[in-house]
This record gives sequence, structure tokens and C-alpha cells, in this order.
Amino acid sequence: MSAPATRYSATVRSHFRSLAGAGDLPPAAGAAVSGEAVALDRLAWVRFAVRIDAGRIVDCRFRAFGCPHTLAAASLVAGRLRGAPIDALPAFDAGTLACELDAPAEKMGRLLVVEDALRHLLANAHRVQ
Amino acid sequence: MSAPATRYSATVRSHFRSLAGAGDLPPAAGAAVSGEAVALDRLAWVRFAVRIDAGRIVDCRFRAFGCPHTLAAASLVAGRLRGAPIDALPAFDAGTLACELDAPAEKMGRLLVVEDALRHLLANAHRVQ
Amino acid sequence: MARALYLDHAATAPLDPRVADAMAACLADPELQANPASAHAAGRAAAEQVALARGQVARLVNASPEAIVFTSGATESVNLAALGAVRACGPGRRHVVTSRIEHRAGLDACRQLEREGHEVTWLAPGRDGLIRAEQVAAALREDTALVSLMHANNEIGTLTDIGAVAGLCEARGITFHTDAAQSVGKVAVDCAVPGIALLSFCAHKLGGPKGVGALYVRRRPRPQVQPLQFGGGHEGGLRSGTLALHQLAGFGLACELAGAALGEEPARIRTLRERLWQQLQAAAPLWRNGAAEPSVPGILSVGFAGIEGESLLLELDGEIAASSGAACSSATGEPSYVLRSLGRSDEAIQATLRLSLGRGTTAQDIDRAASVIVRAVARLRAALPAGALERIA
Amino acid sequence: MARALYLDHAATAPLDPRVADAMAACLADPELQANPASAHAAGRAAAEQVALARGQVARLVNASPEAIVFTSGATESVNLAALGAVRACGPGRRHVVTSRIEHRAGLDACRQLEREGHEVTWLAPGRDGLIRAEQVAAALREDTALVSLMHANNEIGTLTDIGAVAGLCEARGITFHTDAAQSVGKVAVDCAVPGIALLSFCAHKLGGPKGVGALYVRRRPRPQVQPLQFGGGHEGGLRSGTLALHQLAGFGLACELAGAALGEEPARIRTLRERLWQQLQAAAPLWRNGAAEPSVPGILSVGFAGIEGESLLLELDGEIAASSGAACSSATGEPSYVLRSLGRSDEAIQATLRLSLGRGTTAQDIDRAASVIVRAVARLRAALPAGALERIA
Ligand SMILES: Cc1ncc(COP(=O)(O)O)c(C=O)c1O
Ligand SMILES: Cc1ncc(COP(=O)(O)O)c(C=O)c1O
Repeated sequence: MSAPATRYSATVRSHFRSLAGAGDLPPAAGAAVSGEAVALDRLAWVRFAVRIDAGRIVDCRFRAFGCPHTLAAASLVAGRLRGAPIDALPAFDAGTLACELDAPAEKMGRLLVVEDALRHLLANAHRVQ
Repeated sequence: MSAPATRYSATVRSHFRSLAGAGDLPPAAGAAVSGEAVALDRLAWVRFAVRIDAGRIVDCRFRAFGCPHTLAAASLVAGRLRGAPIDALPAFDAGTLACELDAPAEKMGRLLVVEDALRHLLANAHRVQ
Repeated sequence: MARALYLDHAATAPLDPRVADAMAACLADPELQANPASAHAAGRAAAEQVALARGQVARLVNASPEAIVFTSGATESVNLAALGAVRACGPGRRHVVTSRIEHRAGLDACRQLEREGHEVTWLAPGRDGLIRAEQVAAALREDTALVSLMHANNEIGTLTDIGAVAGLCEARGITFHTDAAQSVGKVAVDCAVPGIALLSFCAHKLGGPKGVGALYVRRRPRPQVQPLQFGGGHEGGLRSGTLALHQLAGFGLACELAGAALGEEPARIRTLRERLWQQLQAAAPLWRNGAAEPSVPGILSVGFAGIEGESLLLELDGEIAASSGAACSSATGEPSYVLRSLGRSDEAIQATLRLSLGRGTTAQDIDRAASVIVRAVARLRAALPAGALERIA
Repeated sequence: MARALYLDHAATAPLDPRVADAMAACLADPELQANPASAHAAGRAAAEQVALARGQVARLVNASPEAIVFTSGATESVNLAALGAVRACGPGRRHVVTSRIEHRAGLDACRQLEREGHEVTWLAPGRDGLIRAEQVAAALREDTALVSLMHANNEIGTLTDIGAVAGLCEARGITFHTDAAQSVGKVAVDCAVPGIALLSFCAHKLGGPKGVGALYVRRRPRPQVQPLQFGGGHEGGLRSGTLALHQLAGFGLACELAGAALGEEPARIRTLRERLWQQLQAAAPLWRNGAAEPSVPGILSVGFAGIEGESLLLELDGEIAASSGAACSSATGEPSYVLRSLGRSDEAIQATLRLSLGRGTTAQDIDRAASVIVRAVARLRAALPAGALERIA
């Protein structure tokens, strides 16, 4: 009568529990840039927003609709972006996210949405630069 | 894995337990007469033997192969014949036996064998008279 | 961690402790270990207990004990009824009427009948989840072999007017089967209603053990039914296999207890369900799947705008045990075809929670459940991108 | 009245008290009440216990857990195997090979296949009760879909050389099924023997609960099997229906215990059986049905000249619980077709007693049983008409 038991890694559980980085950017110095990707058929919708100041991402927030892996991936990415120099950003794609989150194969489609949102963010950020 | 539970009346159980009257006639005064009926397809084989003296059945014994109802019927008949005057014998047929023993309908075929053995006995007894 | 609040009684109800005790006693009794089919004293003792249980089960649905065929559960009962009744029909009757919202057992049995060359009319419910007798009347044909419609739906709790449907079938000499797994023991179910030929139910939805069920098979006229499994000829030849006395004893007692509770319990549960629905208004925008009435008392299917079902379940994990609309109806986890046939979008379906109440549910439980769910929904919504609340509904 | 000595283990074995305890604990545990198919924590806890039981069951027959499909008993397993494998075959393969001495489940399933238009070759045993691999070889055809032969016969205990038969089937790509309900847990049974595609067994013959069994379904190559009952898609789609954890837990533990006893127990039981046979010589003239070996250890089928079976059972009632040759093989009570196909007369068949030993049987029990039987036979024979001893044999 229910979904197959999906197991969640400690990383997923901890990000999901805190949803650290969820919300909007507080007002501050620097340029605000965002990137978003939606795929409702995959039940994923992710939006990143960063504030850039002096060549560095000084803040990063996300908003997301999605499964625990999607939310955890967005939260994880937001945390890693925060403080990173814009020309030496940590590299993320769906594969590395799946690996870090110990996500099952059927979650790849959703993690690709996170990857897409990030890609759009970076493209916008480089345009701002 | 087994036969349907056939229930046995107290009369059947008591005759079956004692098998009173089973065996051969002991030597004594008077004429020995017997009657027998066999129906192996019905798993019944009954033989009565009586000793007749002075117009009276002074002893009666039976031998039988058969189910508890068959054995009980033979034993019951033997007991009733013992001591009966030859011209006023108790009347028995399969129906009265079934009734006295509270036997289920499927046992009628076997009780008919008891009736037959008794009939042969009586025919022989009248011939001896 | 405290035990999660169990609101998944429609998936399975916890075993009634009195039933557990009776079963344990039966399992431990050296006098009750024989095969009820054996002729010796031990077998007869077991057979007597079987007869007792059969009487208890029969009584709950107002049937004679001889009309009860014991099975391994409602899945088997439903298959025996649907496959069995249709396969037993001559080639002249090749048509079956059922609905799109049957339990997977009924659905998949009828799909199998299609593969075997039968023609199936799949009735669609209204947006309220109800299948109406007029739809059945319109679907009946000269060559209709079987009408099979569930009594209470397991996902949304709505009730079909089986009396009306049975009457239609009775008038035309058509075999009518109803899957009453979700209604027996929850509301009054009466097999003597004219036209009910076959009725399926099981123990584990009403406080009894899993792995045992029953099919009511009307005595006069007796519908033709081809067995699913053949063998020693137990259960009037319809269902061979050694009877499991402890299972039947548990089923019997559970039926007796459920029957005794039918006076008060339905109203109590219905009140609790509506209290839950009221309290969940704090999580608006939300919607209810299926008509509030007619329904069995204990099932509430509710959808929350902007919510992803898996995340909601993880939010509730350890707090509330309930089923998700994303995967209510199968062991494999597909979106609910029941909600889909009510016209819901896939997004709305996956945002659905089926909360099902039972004998142990208290008002306190309901209040706690509502506050936990409202808090969980709020937390997830707080992270939504702008516009998502409107689009996922 | 003291309890009768139970010598009817082939009908059903008493539940092992350790299994009864484990099942009672499972029934009473509030943590284990959920549906194992549910995604919430309670459901996952139940699913973990199911996995544990599956492992225990698999280990006893040297199978991988994924190859075990849980059923409601051996009757269902045998039907699922025989009906399922043949129905799943294309129209090109319409031939089935089985024997006249299968359990009623196998026999009646194959009769059903005949009704469905399949052709069945019914192998007859020798007077020793054995079906030989050469007979199977001679019966195989181009269009043979299935060979289904039991491992141990339930009435006479003789064993078929299933390794040889499986090898023949393997070589020809034919699905081989064996009904091992009477051998699993009694002798070593190994599903990894090349050619075994399907193997049926159940819990209640080996100290587990009634109402649960298993079908081993080889993984590679996986035989095509059409389910008997359709639904949520449990058990790899082969057997839908809510899993009954307490039943599976009991089955699992019973398998583990039976496996642990396989070292010593078979020899002990076999020795007791032969001791019984020796002591029964005091009731000569008598005969033994089926070869003494190869056999499962616990079954002795013996006939007594001049004896009427029902009277013998009543003589023994309250003293010994055993099965009669008059009605070994059905719930309806017909003379044994197994003994008939060994060439026995109907008179000899009805004069037969099946005495089956089990874990609880002691040497003392055997001595008591023998003396009770010898006395009973003597008492009935004392009343026989002259000539009856010779004619009823
Ligand atoms: C309406 C309905 N029918 C059939 C079933 C199947 O019952 P069981 O689990 O006893 O096979 C269920 C429950 O799963 C149900 O809710
Ligand atoms: C050889 C054999 N096969 C099948 C069965 C049927 O088993 P169950 O009673 O579990 O359905 C039995 C026992 O009754 C048996 O001895």
C-alpha cells in the first residue's frame, strides 16, 4: 500500500532536517544573481540566489520543491557556494551530487534539475561579472 | 488427509468395546444352526450361529468382519436372539438396526448384510425345526 | 523516539491484543495441533474450532456458515470471485463490468480476464469518487457474466450503493461480486441483500491476522466458480489446502469483536475524521479526495498544495505512519490510478496523504496528528520557489 | 484420558513450541503490526523481518532469498507451479508429465490442465511405489511443457530420484517442478541441483504454522509462471497479497530449526520407524506399502490382513492418532489412489494404516504404539468369520 522504502543517507537527512540556506537573500552589499530550473514532471523545481561581492560569493540561498534528495542537494550546493571565489567555484554535477548524497539511481533525473539551476546561476553570474 | 469424522452412538461404542457374543458356540445340548452373509465390496461379512433347544434359542454367537456399526449390529442381534422362543423371535431389519444404533444413512448397505445373515439363519432354523 | 502515531489502518490494522492472545493460546495448545481434516480425535477437536470460527465470521456479514469459504486474504478472495466466476461461465457470457477504482486485486484480475479474451467495461467514477447504479445499468449486456464493484474504496473511503447494483444484477440473473475488504467490520454489511452472489473480505483490516480472508458464496442460487487452486477438495471444493486453525480462530474472534463494536464505533471514528479534516484547514490550500459521504468512517484522503509527497512522508517519518497518494495502491509504487480517475493531476496525486483511523485512534491522537502535519506542510512550503504553491495542486 | 500418541506427522506436524513462542511474540509486538509493503518506519521494520524469514527459508533448501515466493501452503505452491508454468507456455507446448501418485494438489491441478486442453502423461509407479527416471525419459516429447513429480510421497514415504529427472529436463530445456512438501526438513533438499526450476513446500509439515508455504522459482533461467492471483505485484509479481509476518517468521524459524536437526534427526527417526515395523510383525499377516528405501525417514504404511479400517481406527481412537488408507488423500474420504496404483486391492487399501513419526516421537512411543496396534488387530481378528483373514489382504 505504499512506496518502496527509500533509504536516506545521513547527509540527506541532516540537510533535509535543517534545510540550511533555504529562503531569500537578506539585503547586503554586492550584486544579487539567481538561477532556476523547473521540471514538474520530475517533481523538481530549484532556484539558487547568490550575492557577489569583490569576486566572491558572499551569500547563497535556495528555494526548492522536491523530494528529500532534491532539497538536500540544493542545500548542500548553497552551503558550498557560500564564500567561494567566483573564478574557482566548486564543480558540481548530478553525478557528484548523487555520490555525495548516496542517492539511488532513480534520483538522477531530479539531481539534474539541481545541476541545471546551478548552471543557469553560474551563467548569469558570469554575465554580471 | 483422513476420513470424515464419523460419530458413533453410545450403543455402537458399547457393543464395539465388548463385542459381546463374538466367537463360537460352546458345546451344549440342542441343535446348532448358522446363517452367513458376505459382501466384501461393502466391507461386511457376518455369520450368526445359534443353539436351539426345546423351541428356544438357548445361545447365539456371531463372527463378523466390518465397520463398527456392522460389528455392533451383529452383537446387538446376537444378544436379543439369546433366550428368544423360536416362534416369537424379535423382528430385525436394516432399518430397525440403523434406528437402534443411530447409524448414518451411508451405513445402510452394511446393515443389510447383517439383515441377510439373520434371514439365512432363520431360514435354516425353520428348516431344522 | 516515541512510536509513530499509526494512521494507516486501511493498509492494515494492528492486531487486536485479545485476538493476539487467542491466537497465541491456540498455537500453544497441544490439543489443537492436528489437521482439521483428520478423522482422529485430535483432528475432530481442530475441526470443531474451525466450525466455531466459521460461525463467527459468517455472523458478521449475516451469512450462513456454509456460505463462507476461507482463503488466504482478500486478494485471493477477489481473484477467486472474479477469475473463478467468469472462467466458470460458458463461452456465451464473455462480458464483465467493473470500475477503474477497484483495489489492484480486482483491477489486475479483470486485466487478466481481458488477456483471456473477455471484454471488460471499466466504469469511471465521478469527481466525487462514486460509481453509480445507473452507470452499471447502462453497461449491462446480454452476455454479461459478472459485475464486480468494491463496496468501500481503500484510498478515499467512498461507498458504492451495492444494494442498488445487486438489485440490478438480481433482476437480470447476473453474478454480482463486491470487494468489501474495507467495509466489513467498519459499517454493517449484509450478504442477504438480494443479488449479492459473492463478497470478499479479510481479517487484517478489522483487527485480525494477516494472511486469512473469506469469500462469501451464496448458497441459493449458487454461482458457478472455478477454483484458483485444486487439491483435496476442502471448502466445498472451492479452495483446497490445509486449514490454519490459529488464523481462522483469530479471524473469527476479530469478527466477533468488530461486530460488537459496530454500534458505537463508526460514529466515533467518523467524528474523529471530521475533526481531523477541520484541524487540517490550518494547512490550506488543501483539498479532500472523494465525497465526504457516503463513506466508511475511517478514511481521509487529503492533498496539500505545493507539497512533494516523498518529502512530506520523510517529514512525518517517526511521527505519523500514513500512506502516500504517490504509492497507495501497489507494492511497486506508481501514482494512484484511483486519484487519477477522479481527475486529479499527477502533481496533486503525489501531494496526497491517506490518513486512516482505527479502533485505537483517540481524539488526542487526532489533535497531535493535525498539528504535526500542519507544521510539516508549513516548513516545506517555507522553502518553495515563488509560484510553486499555485502550480502544484 | 491421556492424550493419544500422535503418529500423523505427515498430515501435519505439531507446531514446534519455540516457533509458537516466536509467533506469539510477533503477534504481540506493537512494532511489528504494519504492512510490510508500507514505506513508513513501521512498515520497514516489518519488511526487515520478512527479509530475515525469507533468508531462513531459502537456506534450508540452498536457494537464494530472491528465489523464494511465499504462498499460503504447499497446495497453492504446487498449483502455482503446475498451472502457472503450463498456462504461461505458448500453444506449442501442450504436454505435461506427472504421476498417478502425486498429492491431490498436483493430481487435481494436472486434471485441470487436461480440462484446459493440455495432454497429460500419467506415469504409474512400480509395485514398490517408485517412479523411475527412465519412465520420465520415455515420456518426454518435443512439446513437453512441464514435468511435475513429487519428491517424497505423502502416503508411503518413497523418494523419487529428482536429481536424475531434473538432469533429463535440464538437457531438454523442459521446466521441472517437484512437490517437496514431505521431504524438505526431513532429508537434505538442494534447489541448486541442475534442472530444478520449481520446488514446492510448506511450513506445517516441518514444525511451522499451517497456512504458509513457499515456491522456489529458479532465477536463471527463470521459468515463465502465470500467477494464480493478481494484485499489488508482491513477491516479484508472482503472488500478490499482503504478507503475514507472523506466519513467515514462524516458517523461517521452523526452517532454521529443521535445518539444524538434519544432522542427527533423520537417522533417529528412520531407526524408530524400522523398530516399529519389526514390532508390528507380531500382528502378522501384514504387509508394507512401498519400498522401505529410498524413503523419507518418518513414514510407514502398513496393511493388516483381515482388518476393516474404520474399526481399526475406532480401536485406536484416543490411543493413537494416525491416518487410514481408506481416506489418506482427500478431505472427502475415498480409498487411496496411491495404494491402488501400487496394485493393492480395495480390501487391502482399507486395511492400511499410515503411521508417521516426527521430532517428538520417542522409542517409548514406538513401543507403546506397536503394542496398542498389535492388541487392537488381535481383538478384531478374534471376531472374524473363518476364511476372512485370507480373503482380506
Ligand atoms: C479494497 C481491498 N481489496 C483487497 C485488498 C487485499 O487484501 P489482502 O491484503 O488481504 O490480500 C485490500 C487491502 O490490501 C483492499 O483494501
Ligand atoms: C506431498 C504434499 N503436497 C502438498 C501438500 C499440501 O500442503 P498444504 O496443506 O500446505 O496445502 C501436502 C500435505 O497436505 C503434501 O503431503
